[in-house]
Amino acid sequence: MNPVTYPREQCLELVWQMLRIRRFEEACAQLYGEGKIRGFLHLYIGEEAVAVGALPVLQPDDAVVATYREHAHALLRGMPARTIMAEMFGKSTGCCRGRGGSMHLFDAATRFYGGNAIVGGGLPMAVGLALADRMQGRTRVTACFFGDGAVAEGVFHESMNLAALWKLPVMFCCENNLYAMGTALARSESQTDLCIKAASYGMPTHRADGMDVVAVREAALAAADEVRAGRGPQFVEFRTYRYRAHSMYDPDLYRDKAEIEEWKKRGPLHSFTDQLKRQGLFSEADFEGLESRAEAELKEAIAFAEGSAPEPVADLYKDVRAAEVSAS
Amino acid sequence: MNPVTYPREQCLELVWQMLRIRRFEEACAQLYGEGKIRGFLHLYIGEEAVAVGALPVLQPDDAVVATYREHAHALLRGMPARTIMAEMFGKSTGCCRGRGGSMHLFDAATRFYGGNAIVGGGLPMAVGLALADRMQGRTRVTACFFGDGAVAEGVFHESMNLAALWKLPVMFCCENNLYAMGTALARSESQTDLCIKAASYGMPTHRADGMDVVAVREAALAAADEVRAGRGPQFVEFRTYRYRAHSMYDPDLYRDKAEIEEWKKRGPLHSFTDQLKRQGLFSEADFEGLESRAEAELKEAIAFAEGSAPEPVADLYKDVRAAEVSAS
Amino acid sequence: MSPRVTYRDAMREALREALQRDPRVFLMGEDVGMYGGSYAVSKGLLAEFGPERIRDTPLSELGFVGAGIGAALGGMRPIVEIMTVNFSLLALDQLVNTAASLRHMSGGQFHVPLVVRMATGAGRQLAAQHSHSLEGWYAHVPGLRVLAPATVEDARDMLWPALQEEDPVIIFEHALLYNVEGPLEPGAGADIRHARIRRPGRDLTVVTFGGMLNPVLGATEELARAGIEAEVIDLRVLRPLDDATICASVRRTHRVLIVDEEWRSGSLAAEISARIMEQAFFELDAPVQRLCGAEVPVPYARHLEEAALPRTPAIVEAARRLVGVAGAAP
Amino acid sequence: MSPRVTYRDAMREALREALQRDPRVFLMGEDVGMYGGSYAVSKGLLAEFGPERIRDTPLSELGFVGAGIGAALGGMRPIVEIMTVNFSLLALDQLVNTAASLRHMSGGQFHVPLVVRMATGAGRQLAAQHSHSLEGWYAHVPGLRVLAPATVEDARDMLWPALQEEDPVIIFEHALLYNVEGPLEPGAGADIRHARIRRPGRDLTVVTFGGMLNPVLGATEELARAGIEAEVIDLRVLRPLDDATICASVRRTHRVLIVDEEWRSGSLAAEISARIMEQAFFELDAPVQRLCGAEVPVPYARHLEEAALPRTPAIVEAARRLVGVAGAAP
Ligand SMILES: Cc1ncc(C[n+]2csc(CCOP(=O)(O)OP(=O)(O)O)c2C)c(N)n1
Ligand SMILES: Cc1ncc(C[n+]2csc(CCOP(=O)(O)OP(=O)(O)O)c2C)c(N)n1
Ligand SMILES: [Mg+2]
Ligand SMILES: [Mg+2]
Repeated sequence: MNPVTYPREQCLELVWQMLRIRRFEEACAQLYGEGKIRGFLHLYIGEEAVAVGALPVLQPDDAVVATYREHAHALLRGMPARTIMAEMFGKSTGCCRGRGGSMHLFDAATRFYGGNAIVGGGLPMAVGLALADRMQGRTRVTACFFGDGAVAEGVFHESMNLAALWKLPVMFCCENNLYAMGTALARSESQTDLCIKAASYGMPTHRADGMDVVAVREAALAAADEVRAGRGPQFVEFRTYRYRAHSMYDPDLYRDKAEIEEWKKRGPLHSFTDQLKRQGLFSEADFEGLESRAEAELKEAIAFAEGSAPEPVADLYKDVRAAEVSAS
Repeated sequence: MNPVTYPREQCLELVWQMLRIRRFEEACAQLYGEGKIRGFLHLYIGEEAVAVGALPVLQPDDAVVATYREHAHALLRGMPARTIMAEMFGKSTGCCRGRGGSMHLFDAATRFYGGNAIVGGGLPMAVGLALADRMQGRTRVTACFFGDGAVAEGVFHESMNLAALWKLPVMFCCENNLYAMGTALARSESQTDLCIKAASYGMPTHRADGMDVVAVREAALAAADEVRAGRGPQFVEFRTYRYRAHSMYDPDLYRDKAEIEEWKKRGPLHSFTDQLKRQGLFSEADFEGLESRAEAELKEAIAFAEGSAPEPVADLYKDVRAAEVSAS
Repeated sequence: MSPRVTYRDAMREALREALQRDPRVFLMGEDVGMYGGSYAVSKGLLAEFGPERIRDTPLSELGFVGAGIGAALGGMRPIVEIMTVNFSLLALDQLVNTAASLRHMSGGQFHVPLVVRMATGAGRQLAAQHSHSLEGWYAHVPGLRVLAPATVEDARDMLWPALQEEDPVIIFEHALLYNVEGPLEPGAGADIRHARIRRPGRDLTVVTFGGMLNPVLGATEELARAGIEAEVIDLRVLRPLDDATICASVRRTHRVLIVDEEWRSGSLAAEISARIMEQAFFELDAPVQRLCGAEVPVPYARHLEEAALPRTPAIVEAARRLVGVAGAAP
Repeated sequence: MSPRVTYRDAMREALREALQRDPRVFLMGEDVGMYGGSYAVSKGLLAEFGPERIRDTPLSELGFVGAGIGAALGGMRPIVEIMTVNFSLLALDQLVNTAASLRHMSGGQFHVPLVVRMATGAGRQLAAQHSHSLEGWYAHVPGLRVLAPATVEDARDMLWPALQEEDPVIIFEHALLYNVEGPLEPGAGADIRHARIRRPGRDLTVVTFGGMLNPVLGATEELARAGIEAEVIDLRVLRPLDDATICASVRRTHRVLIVDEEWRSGSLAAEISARIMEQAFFELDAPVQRLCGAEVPVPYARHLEEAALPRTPAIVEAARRLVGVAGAAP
């Protein structure tokens, strides 16, 4: 890793976010084992640098569209851990009042548009959000996160073309963790260089080592600046890796243990803190401080979720459509 | 146009095919006016060199997948004009016994798989036909024709990737006539060089002037040879132009008359015959001979269609599925 | 006397008015601009409102429907045109998995005020890939409101209230209606909640919608000449169904024929029959009958296509048979 | 005694047997190979049959379903797996506009012997984008045959006859069934034409299919203890429906409850009710009732999801109410 030139405060913040996400995800795994969280659960462990580097370059009124592997994005967008945890516990205090679960986190306050469990499903939504901004004369960015697997979907193609054709303010963030469930990129794409694919729409591309939080942040900043400057959509590829199985159902038989170990050596959290330590910007004490902060946050979130009431069954039919108003 | 080096016989055949298609299409327009042909009717006038150059490079056991603008392809594949005409008259002697009409010509005998009125709908079918050939150890080519408009569809992206990923024997033939209905290519694609798009799948590309029947033929030959040699799918772009409106419903308000006239100057039929005449390979008498041959073919086809019986209404439910067999 | 205009012109008027009244409204779809709309509905609007608001799209049904969803989330009121219901299959994922689900899935935080218009139905010899009627599929999906304007007035008047909805609305325009002329009161206004009785009658109820309304009304004239007075219900709103209007009519006539161009099995007609079963069984003097499209991919040849569709003679015949059925023991 | 195996294992056995018996058969879909199938149905088959015949695809539902159609036309007998019915919406265009239409549209020249398998249904807290039941939509489409194996035997035995069809067959596997164990006679063989009476009874008929069969059977035990003998019909084949078996039962019991996990409006249950109306109205002592899924996008939280689905207590309650209804005047 290259020497870090950020001020210490900022470095600490980056470590903090990566650490809290890591701990959050570990807790989710545990709670899943205990049957508190159910359904499909996709963890972000190993990929933290991507969201932590990319999300904070956005402004509060920018929009974010993500996937079913989106706890980190929700946290970074500013959603409280407790409402996310409560959501996964299926409680009325969850961000979606228990209707969404892990794959469908949403938050209107921070313009966090989910939480989409259809691979590629968020891409055209991002295009439309950006179109609305353009038509209403607002300079906002819509950041759209998706995996390498989504690139094979037709809707990727259609969305990239629409965004590029109409020069819309979208930042397409591809979290390339090299696998879509059990399918390695090379078994899914004839062209594995995803920037080449994006460039075929005439879209500017950026690439960053997704295990290096600083590199991610710089690439995201550059891309977001371009978008904000009105230079149309940008594509950013982050090469990363998930340490855990695809979901809690996945026996993970398709990857070499050696490959996983190799990537773990490049872990985003320790490689960054190691570098900071070498530069004298970070100490064990700092780490311990952040650990207890993460623990406190989690404890509070879990207690909140545990203690919350379930949504009344009587409200099952609520929010299918708007409550009927008088006559139109 | 460059000097033609083909033997006279072959040149005459190319003229003949272009002429008979032109006359066939003109007759269709007329019969549509008379109410004999109905529904949607898409003419190939102006684009004849593409099909005439490309189709004959195929072998009898190769497969062809086309679009709703496919009369020429059907004729070149060897389907008799009479069964096509009868189909458009909605008669029982039509190739599909009147069920398909102009947009849905099919012929099992010549492996002509239609005739698809969903833009892009034929592409994955071509991929599957090629897959079947590969799995059964056959060296056959599947030629898939589609327009520039189809390139925007997600299914184009998915099909190109599948074919390239699995190295399947497909020849993708893009008939780029610069418009999809009223939408010019530049208003539909952020990248208007379609070969660049195809290349982004790692697929070899070829390009030919679609108004020059010899150039088309040479490009198609090269591409088909590559496919047959097992070097995977190939993409061929033919730049061409339709002289008529998109369909008989289209008022054609979106194109400059001057643009149409400009392209007409490069008309595939007369530019080829002019060149042949300059080389002394073709005479007015030749032309007249072909004209009367075309007229005779058409006359016979129309008479056949007129004289044929309609499909009995009692057979409406036939061929929804195979007739029920005993027990399985 | 009110002026007569075509359904196409009425729909165009509705679009124009919506574009004028609300700057958030825009129209997006394949060839809605330069071409003027594949059924010429939006002809002239590009010149009037410009390419931002009359937005031609590439051939990317899934993409631009999804973009419509996003634009709705972003504060616009998009009207997305899909050329034909057959092509809407390419966009169903976005419509069902996102547009219809988002409000519930997000616990009420997000909603999608999107209007999708599409042509539907057969009768123009366009064959199997351009002639389906899948209204019933859309009417199956919670989160959607589904409209089927069958008259010139409804073509003009249903769009604006649809745009006032906070959630997605699907509007089906039967392709055979575009050229139909009818009277048009200025600014009549329409509700998008209720079915309407288009003709009162005492002997049987005929429930129908969209492209079948006119053949049904044609049949009732013939029936009237034979002394059979049919009450005709035009559903107008296919989801949610207006059970009250249907059942009130059943209580008057005790016999029901449903005419629906869709394939019979799993048609909207089935749902209506099932509801009458549940809500008015003891009012029935005879089993509810359905007259639907033949269960075949719609064929091209005119005589085959006509044979596949419910047409006036078949409607008359079905109504006569229904009225001829002996009532249940009193 | 016959060995007990899971539905998942039975389905895998069926796949293995088909792959062994017919070299034209291959399995294609997302993660069917290296991963072993998202529901582990095809686990181990890659090692046995190799990557050509156990073919992992990119995430391209429309593309690989279309490729399946092409491969079927090219002489293969593809089995295409779509992970979940929700994702099948992405492929509907190819299934409806091509696979189901091609034979008719081509005047009988081409046909598509394609088998598509997909998981369906709720009950695993997978929320709105992974829990739909759209069997009724597929059952609406002429040209398709639609199967819903609900037992371990049917899981094993319906695939082979499906592969013998000359035209497309859709197989729905309810996600809750994969872990269910049941007895399995070796090579019993199954027809894919008829519904089956899973339990005889005289007091009412319960018509159901797929994932609802077990809750229904559970309910009948409880009902039996209360002296109510329900006859249970497992449809098995959702298109074409086996009207004869249903109506014969109606003639015995005169009361019908249909249990269907789908959203109620426009469900397959509606079609069955409508058919009974048409074919056995005068046999009915009470209106046919439907018990269906709540018309909401399926929510995540367990208690909400359970409340949205027809479960044994509700089935018992509906059956009791139905039997309590006074008969029509004799
Ligand atoms: C349209 C669709 N197809 C298939 C799936 C099942 N599925 C869920 S996640 C996933 C893998 C996606 O991989 P990728 O896009 O690389 O994201 P990652 O999980 O690696 O973050 C698949 C196939 C789905 N949810 N949606
Ligand atoms: C999926 C789909 N969307 C839209 C249409 C309507 N449509 C028919 S032809 C056409 C234009 C296609 O253009 P192109 O692919 O360039 O072929 P061309 O007509 O120019 O030969 C359109 C939009 C359709 N048939 N199918
Ligand atoms: Mg991935
Ligand atoms: Mg074109």
